[in-house]
Amino acid sequence: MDSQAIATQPVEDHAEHAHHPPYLRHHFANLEQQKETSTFGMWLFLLTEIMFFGGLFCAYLIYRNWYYPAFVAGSHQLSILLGAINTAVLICSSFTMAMGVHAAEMRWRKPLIGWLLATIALGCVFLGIKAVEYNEKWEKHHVPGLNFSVDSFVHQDPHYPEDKPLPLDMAEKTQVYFSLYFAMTGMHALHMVIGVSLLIILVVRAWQGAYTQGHMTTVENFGLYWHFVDIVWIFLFPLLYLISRHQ
Amino acid sequence: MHFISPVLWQFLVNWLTHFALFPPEASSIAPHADALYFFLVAISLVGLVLVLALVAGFSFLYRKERNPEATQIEGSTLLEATWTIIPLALFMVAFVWGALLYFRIYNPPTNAMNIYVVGKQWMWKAEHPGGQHEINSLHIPLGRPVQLTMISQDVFHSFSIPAFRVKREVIPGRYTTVWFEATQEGTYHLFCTQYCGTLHSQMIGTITVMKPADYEAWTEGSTSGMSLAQNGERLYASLGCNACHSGSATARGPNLAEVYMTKVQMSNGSYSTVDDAFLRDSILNPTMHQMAGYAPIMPTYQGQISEEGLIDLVEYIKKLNSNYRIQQTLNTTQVQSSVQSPAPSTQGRAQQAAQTAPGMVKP
Amino acid sequence: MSQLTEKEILDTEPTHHSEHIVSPRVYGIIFATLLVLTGTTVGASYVDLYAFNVVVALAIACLKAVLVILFFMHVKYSSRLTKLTVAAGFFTFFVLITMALTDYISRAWGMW
Amino acid sequence: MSTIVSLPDQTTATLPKRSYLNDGYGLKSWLLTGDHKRIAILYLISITFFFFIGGFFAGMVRLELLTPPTDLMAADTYNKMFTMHGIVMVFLFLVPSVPATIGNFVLPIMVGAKDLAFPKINLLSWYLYVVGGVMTLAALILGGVDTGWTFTTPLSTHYLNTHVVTAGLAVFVAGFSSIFTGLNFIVTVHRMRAPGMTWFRLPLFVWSHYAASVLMVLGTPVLAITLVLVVLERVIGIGVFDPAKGGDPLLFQHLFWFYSHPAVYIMILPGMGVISEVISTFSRKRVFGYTAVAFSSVAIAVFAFFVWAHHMFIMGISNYSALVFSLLTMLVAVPSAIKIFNWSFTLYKGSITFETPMLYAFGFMGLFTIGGLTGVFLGSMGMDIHLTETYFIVAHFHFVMVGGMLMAFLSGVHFWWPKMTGRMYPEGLSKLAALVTFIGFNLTFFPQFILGYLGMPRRYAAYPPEFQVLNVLSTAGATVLGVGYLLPMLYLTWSLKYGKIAGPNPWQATGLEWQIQSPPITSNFEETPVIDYEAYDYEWLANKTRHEVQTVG
Repeated sequence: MDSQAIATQPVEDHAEHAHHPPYLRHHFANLEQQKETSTFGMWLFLLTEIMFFGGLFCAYLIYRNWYYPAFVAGSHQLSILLGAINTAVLICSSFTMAMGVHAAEMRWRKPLIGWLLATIALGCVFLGIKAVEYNEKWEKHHVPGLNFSVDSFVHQDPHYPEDKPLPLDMAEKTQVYFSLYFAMTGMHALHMVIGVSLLIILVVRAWQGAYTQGHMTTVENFGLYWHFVDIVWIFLFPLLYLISRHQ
Repeated sequence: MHFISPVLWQFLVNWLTHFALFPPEASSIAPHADALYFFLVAISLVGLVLVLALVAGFSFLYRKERNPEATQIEGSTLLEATWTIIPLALFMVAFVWGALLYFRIYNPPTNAMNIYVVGKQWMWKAEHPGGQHEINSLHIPLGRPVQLTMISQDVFHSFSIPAFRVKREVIPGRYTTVWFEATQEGTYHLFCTQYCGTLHSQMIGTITVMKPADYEAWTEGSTSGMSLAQNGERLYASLGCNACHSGSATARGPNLAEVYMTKVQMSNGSYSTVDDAFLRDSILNPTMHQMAGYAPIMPTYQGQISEEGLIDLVEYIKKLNSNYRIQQTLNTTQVQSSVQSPAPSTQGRAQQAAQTAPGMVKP
Repeated sequence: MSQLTEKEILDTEPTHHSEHIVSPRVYGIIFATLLVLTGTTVGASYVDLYAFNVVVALAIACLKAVLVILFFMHVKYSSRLTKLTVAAGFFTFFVLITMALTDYISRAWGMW
Repeated sequence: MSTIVSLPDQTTATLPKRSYLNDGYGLKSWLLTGDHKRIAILYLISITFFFFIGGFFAGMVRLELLTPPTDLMAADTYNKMFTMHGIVMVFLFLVPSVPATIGNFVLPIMVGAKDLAFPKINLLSWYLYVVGGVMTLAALILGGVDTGWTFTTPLSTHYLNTHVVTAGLAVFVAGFSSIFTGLNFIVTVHRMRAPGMTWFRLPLFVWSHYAASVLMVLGTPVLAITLVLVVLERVIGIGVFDPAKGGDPLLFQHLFWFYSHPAVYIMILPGMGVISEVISTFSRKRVFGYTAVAFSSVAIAVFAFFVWAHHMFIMGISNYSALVFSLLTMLVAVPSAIKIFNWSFTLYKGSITFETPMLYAFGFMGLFTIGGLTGVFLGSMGMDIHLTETYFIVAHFHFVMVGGMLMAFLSGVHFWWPKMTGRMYPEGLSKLAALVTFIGFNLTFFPQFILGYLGMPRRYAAYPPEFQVLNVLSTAGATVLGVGYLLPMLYLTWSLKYGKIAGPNPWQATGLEWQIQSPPITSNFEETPVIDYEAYDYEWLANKTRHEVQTVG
C-alpha cells in the first residue's frame, strides 16, 4: 500500500531547495506542483463562472419558451452585422491570446507583448462596438426600466418590413427579452472590462520580463479566463441575435 | 398562593387552560394530515430513542474506566446496509403518504363551491359568488367542499388555516387554488404565512364555519345586491366584450357560452382546458391564448381591470350558458352608443357608464 | 462534482504531466475553423429550417465552444482532473436547467 | 487489535519557542499575512463578532415575542431584527463558521501541506468577508433592511423602501469570500497532499470539507447572479422577476434555492467533519465504516443540487415537479442517517472519555437527529403544506443549524483550541457551558415545534394570545442559551493567558495536525511529512508514543 501511495506533493528535494527560483512560493515543493495547482484553481474559478452565467441562461431558456413572439421581435431589433463582427473580433482576440500564451511558453518577450497588445486592442474594439449597440438601444427606447417604449413593436417598423407588429400584451413582454439581453451582455461586457484591465497589468509585467524567464502560469491562466469569456459570447451571439432571424 | 408572584401565577393558569399540542381538527383533511403527522412523530421517536440508546449505552459500557482498551473495528457492511435500507424504506413511506395527502389537499372535488380571495398588503378580501364581500374574514358552510381561487395584487402572500391543515401561496399574476371541507362549527384562525412586508403579522383573519342554514341566513343578510356574475355582466358590456364575443356565427371572437372547463384548440395546435386561470390570462394576455380559427385581434386589458373586476368577469363567463342576454345587451348598447361615447376602456369609465345607464344590462 | 469522479481522481491524479506546447499551426487551424463556423451560423440563421434553426445554431455554438476548450484552453492536453472539472461545471449547469424545467414544462399540464 | 491510549502528562509541557503566533508582531504582520493559521484566527475573531451581532438580533426577536402584541418594538423594527438576524447568521456566521476558521487552520496541516494552495486568495477571502460584513452593518446603521434573508421578489424589488441593495450586495461580496475559501480547499486537497497521503488516508474532516467546498464553488455563483438581477430590478427596473413586466417571481425562488438549499449542506457538512474527528478521538477508535462516512459526504454534496424545490411545494410549482423533488429529498436524508449510525457505532468497544468537545458532539448527535428527522416531515409534501412557513420550520432549521452546526463549531473550537493557542481551556467551566447550551437550546427550540404544529406563522411580530405560553418558554430558553454562548467566549479568552500549557497532542489524536507542536510553526512542518499510516490509526499512534518514550528514556 505504502509503495503505491500516490502523492500530489513530491518529497522535497533539498538540493533544489537551496537555489529555487524567486517565483516559486514557499509552500510548494517544486514549480511543476505550483503550476498545476494554479491552473487547477483557475479552472475551478471558471466553474463558478459557468454557474454564474448559468442562472441567466436558465432564465433565458424559460422566458423564450413563454414569450416566443416577443423574443423573436426583440431579437430582430439587434444588428446581426454588429453581432457577427463582434463575434469575429472576439474569436480573433482569443487567437491572439492563444498566440500570446504560446509566445510566453517559448519565452519570447517581444512577441508576447505584441500579442497581448493585440488582444487588448481587439477587446477594446469589442467593447466599442458593444457601446454603439447599447447607444442604439437607448435611442430606440429599448432599455427596460430606464428608457423603454413598446412603440417599435406595436407599429410597423420601416426598417423591418417583414415583421408584423405585435399585439400590445406581447409587445410588453419584449421588456423581458431586453432585460435579459442587457443582463447577459452587460455581465459579459463587465467580464471583458475586467479582462482588458488585467491584460494591461500583464503587458506591464511582460515588459519587465516577468513571464519570459520560465514562469508563465499567470499568462496561461489569464488566457483561460479570456477564452472562457469568448465561449460565453459564442453562446450569447446565436441565442440573442440569430436563432429567430429566419422569421 | 401568596408566595407565587401574580405574574407567574397567571402564567401557570394560562398554561393549564391554553395548553394544546394540536390545533382543532376542523376539516375533512385534518385527520389525514394528523395521521401522517403521528406516523412521522412515531418514526422520529423510534429513531431518536435508538440513537440516544446507542450513544448512552455505549458511553456507559465502553467508558474508559470500564473499558481501558479500545478494540479497533473497521466497519460492517451488513450493519451499514441495514441502516441505509431501513431509513430509506421509512422515508419512502413518508414520501408516498405525503404525496397522497398533497394531492388530496390540492385537488378540489368537482362539486366544490367556489369563493374568490384577493390578497394585498395587508388584508384578505374574500368574494362570494353571491356578491358578499368580506375583509379578513371568511364565512363558510359546514360540510360542504369549498374551493378558494386566490390571487395577490402585490407580493407573495400565503393563505393558511391551521385548523384545516391547508395552506397555499397566493401569488401575483396567477390563480392558485386550495380546497377544504369544514367538519366542525366554530371560528378559526386565518394567517398570512408568507412574509409580505411591514404589517405581515396583521394580515390575519377569522374563518367562521356555520351550519348550512345559518350560512344561508348570513348570505342573505350580507349581500351587496349584485352577484359577482351580475357585476361581471356589466363589466362585460361596458368593456365592449360582447362586440366580438357575441356568440353569433359571424362573431370575431369565440363563443363563450358554456366554454368553461371545455377543452379548446389553440392556434398553435395544442389543447387547453378553459379554467379560471385560463379565462383570466386570456383577458390580460390574449396573444398567448389564441384560439384556433380566430384572428389575433383581441386587445389586452392589462392595467384596465382590477383583480376584483377580473374575478367578476371570470365568474360571469363561468356561469354563462346562453348568449341570449349578450345579444340583447348588444342591441341596447348599439342604440346607446349612438348617443353616448363608444365602448369605454377603463374600469372607472365603465362603472360610470354603468351608473348612467343602469337599465343597460337588464333585458 | 459527481460521485463517479471521486474514484477516478484517485488513480488519475497526475504528479508529472509533461509540458505540452501547442504549435501555432494548430491555433491557426482552429482560428480559421472558428471564423468559418461563425460565418456558417450567421448564414444558416437566414435560412428557414423551422425548429431546426435553434438546433443548428446551438450545435455550431457547442462545436465552437468545444474547439476553444480543447485547443485554445489546452484541455485536450490536460490531465483528467481538468477534464472532469470542466465536465462537472457543465453537469451542474445541466442539473439547474433540467430540474428547473421539470417545473416549467409540467406546469402547463394542468392540475394533475 | 486493541489500543490503550493514555493522555500525556501536561505538567511538563512547555510552550514552543517558535510558533506562528510569534513569527512577526504588529497589526501589519496579521493583516497582510499569507499564513492560513493567522487568517483562520482573523476569521475566528470576525466570525465571533458577527455571531454576537446576530445573537443580539435573535435576543431582540425573542424579547418581542415574549408578549402577544407588538409592545417592545414596532412591527417594522421587528422585521428588520429578524432579517438582520437571518442575513448575519446565515451568510456571515454559519457559512464560513467551521470551514473558514477551523478548516482554514487544520485542513492544510491534515493533508500535510505548508499552507493552502493560494494564501493570497485566502487572505482576499477574509477581506471580502469583512467588506461584506461592513456593508451589512452599513445597511443596518443606515436604517436596516426588512426583506427577510430570502430576499423574496417582488417584495424586495418593488415594495420596500429599506436598504435592500446594500444588503444584497453585502451578501454578494460575502458569497465570493465563500467561493474563494471553497476553491482553495478543493485545490489544496487535490494538489497539496503530502507523500503517502492517499484519498483514503485523509481524515473525514477533509472529506466533508471537500464536499462542502464543491457546493460552495458550484452553488454560490447562482446566488450571486440572482442577487445581481434583484439589484438591477430594484435600481433600474429591468423585468426578469417582476410579474408586472411579464417576469416570473417563482424563477427567483428557483434560482435562490438552487444555492440556498445546498447552502444548508455547506453549513452542516463541515460540522459533520468535526464530529467525525471528535468522536473518533475520544473513543480512541477508528470511525466505524470510514468509507461509508466519506462517501456519504460526497453523496450529500451531489444530491444537494437536486432537491431545492422542496422549499416551494406550496408556492405553485407544478404538482409533478413537487413529486420529483420530494422523492429526491427523501434520498438526501439517507446519507445523514448513515453518518449518525456510523458515529454511534464508533463508540462501540471504544475507550470513551467525556471531554468538552465530546459532550458537544453528543449534543450534536441528539439535536441533529431531531433536526434531520423533522426535515423528513417537511420533505413529505402533504405534511409540508401544514408545517411550512410556521414555527415548525423555524425549529427544524435551528435544530440543524444551531443544534447541529453551532454545537459542532463549539466542539471543534474546544477540540482544536490547544492546537491553535497552545493552551487548554478550563475543563470544568467548559463542561458546564456545554450543559447550559444543551438545556438552553432545547428549551428555546423544542416549544417551537409545538407552536408550529399549532399553526403559529414565522416572522410574526404579534401573535394570538394562546401561543404565549410556549413563546415564553422559548424566550426563557434563549436567555439560558445566551449565557451558554457567552461563557465559552469569556473562558476561552481567559485561557489565552492563564490556560494550562497543552503540549503537542493533549488528546492523543491521530490526525497529522496533532503530530506537530502546538501552536505550530508558520510552515507547519519542519520538513515535508511522509504519511505511512491510515487515518485514525491508534495502533500506530500507540507505537509511536511508546517509541518516543523509549528514545527519551
